[in-house]
Amino acid sequence: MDILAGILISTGLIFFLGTTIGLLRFPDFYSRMHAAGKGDTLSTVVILLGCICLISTQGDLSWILGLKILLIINFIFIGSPTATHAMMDAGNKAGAKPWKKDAD
Amino acid sequence: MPSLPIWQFDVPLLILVVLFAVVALSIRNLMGTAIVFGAYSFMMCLIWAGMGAVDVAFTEAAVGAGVSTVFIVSTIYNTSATMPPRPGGLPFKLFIGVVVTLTGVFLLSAIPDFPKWGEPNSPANATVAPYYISNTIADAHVPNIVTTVLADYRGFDTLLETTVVFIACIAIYSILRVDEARSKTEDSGPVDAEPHYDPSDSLIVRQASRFMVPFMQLFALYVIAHGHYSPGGGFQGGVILGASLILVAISFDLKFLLAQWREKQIMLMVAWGVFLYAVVGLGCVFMGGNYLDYGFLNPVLPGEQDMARSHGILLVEIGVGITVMFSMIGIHINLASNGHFDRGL
Amino acid sequence: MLLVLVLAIKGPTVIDRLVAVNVIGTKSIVLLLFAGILFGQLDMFVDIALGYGLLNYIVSIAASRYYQHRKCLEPEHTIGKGEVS
Amino acid sequence: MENLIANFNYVIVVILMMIGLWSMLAQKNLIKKCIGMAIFQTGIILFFISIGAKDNALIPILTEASDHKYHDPDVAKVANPLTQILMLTAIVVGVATLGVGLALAQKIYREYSSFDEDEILNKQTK
Repeated sequence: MDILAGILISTGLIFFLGTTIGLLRFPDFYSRMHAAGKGDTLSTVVILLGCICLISTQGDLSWILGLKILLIINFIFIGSPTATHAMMDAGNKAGAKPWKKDAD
Repeated sequence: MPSLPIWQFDVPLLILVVLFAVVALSIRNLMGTAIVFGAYSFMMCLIWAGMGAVDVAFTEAAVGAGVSTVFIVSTIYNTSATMPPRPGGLPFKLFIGVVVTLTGVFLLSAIPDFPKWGEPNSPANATVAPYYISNTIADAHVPNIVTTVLADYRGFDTLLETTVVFIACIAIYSILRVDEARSKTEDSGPVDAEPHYDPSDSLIVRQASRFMVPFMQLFALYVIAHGHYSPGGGFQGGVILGASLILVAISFDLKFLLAQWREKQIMLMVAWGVFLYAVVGLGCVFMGGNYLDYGFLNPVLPGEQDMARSHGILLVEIGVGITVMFSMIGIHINLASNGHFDRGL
Repeated sequence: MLLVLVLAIKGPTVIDRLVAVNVIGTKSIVLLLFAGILFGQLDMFVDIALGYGLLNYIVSIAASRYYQHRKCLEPEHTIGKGEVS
Repeated sequence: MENLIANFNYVIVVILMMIGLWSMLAQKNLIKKCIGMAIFQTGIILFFISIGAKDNALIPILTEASDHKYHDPDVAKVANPLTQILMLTAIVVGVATLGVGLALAQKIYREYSSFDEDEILNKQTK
């Protein structure tokens, strides 16, 4: 179980590294959003799954904790893409220009 | 065994907090300031958690993620986000800088007199706190010491703090509310040209909020009721309840919220919370005890004297929760609609 | 892990900061859970994380509503380099 | 260096208070003054919380687990609850006062359509 937790958490960290690199390196708002929206949600979910694996061996009440973390995952899965959508819409309406190759 | 101030966890966060504060204040666009201030509050929440103050962390999480940034954003929404660049003023800034630096040097010179970080026998930890820690179970059967101290041992303190929140809500009403708001007519136009409301946008946001809001309210009730055994209590639950209704106001429309809760009802509920708190205290006096001494309520409440204290704490927390919830909503509807109660953020 | 995000917070426009703050909010959930595991009392910290998971997206929705209604991008674009005073 | 780490929290407190004070005094923009007030306040909260922290202690919620005992707990093993409740209420009250400050700023903007202190003063003298 611990090995599985380690694998999941490190996978999540790799995804998160990709997210941050994407945030820093992508040229315009929309592609940054792309990196943040996908990578962030996925990495958080994977890390939280790893946390469930990590705690599932301790104590007899750990299934409640696991259930709560599953709830967190559920809410992140709903909330984070919604926020991404709202921000993307806002950026579109506010007039952020998409990046073109010959622009800069 | 991990020690409580986790140095590796706290020290980088403390440095980050200072960085965020500087960045937040040095951005020229006020929207940016508000958003970076939100991140600042996230960091603060992590610091409280790292120092073992889970209840404070919970409050900061609810307030920072749900409420305070929304207040700032709605204020900016009704005014303007730009800061025109001003030339000059350098001597003034230098003067202020000297003053602030002098203050800082004076404060820094006092540091060696303080006890070390994490000293168990410092004066703050040695006087009255050990009594609270060792007697909370015997007195009130509440494992969460913070709840006991909040509502029982220092009940007066919390009563007055709740009153302060109440007064702040009233103050905002009297400052911002305009007289035409009562008639609710459309032609009492906004003061500066506000953008028109577009009902066709953000269907996804509306549906997601429709899904999330019941869970938030359920969770908030859990937080209030379970505050005896885990972090939580009236303040946190009230803020989360208020934030859920603020989310309704944001994702649907302000009118949608006001159709369900009239402003008169909101003000009444704010007063009812404080009233409930005070009445519980008065009930103790009628039962022959001191003000806010819940142990004397045991003829009314189930259980022996210690369990009666526990239930009295629960009643008081509900009062706090009602006040905090409705004052958050009251503050939001005033700030978001610039006192007109017709449309807003 | 978060140090990289500090760079993101200095991103060029306001709305980029919004993205970065959203990411930071999600990551604080993870960090809170890690702190709970370090303390060995995860059952106390999981409530805070749950609250965060529920409330995290209010800020971004509020700020994006601001931009949807205003329909004008902030002058930080036009000022350009002079954004930090 | 050892001394600095041992008192690092106070250094940060002082720095945060300096930032808040500077922002309240030197910034001309009313909203930034409000935010400076909030930062000053978090400095004070940090002071209280870090004074209440103890080495090798756990959070102030008693459980039946490991070295916490339900009855007769070890006092040195539990963080100070008193400072925490003071600051818990201070945060909520702080957000209410922040709301009052923002409301005042909004009212001022309604009258003078500006957040800038100098402009407001100019319009008043006219």
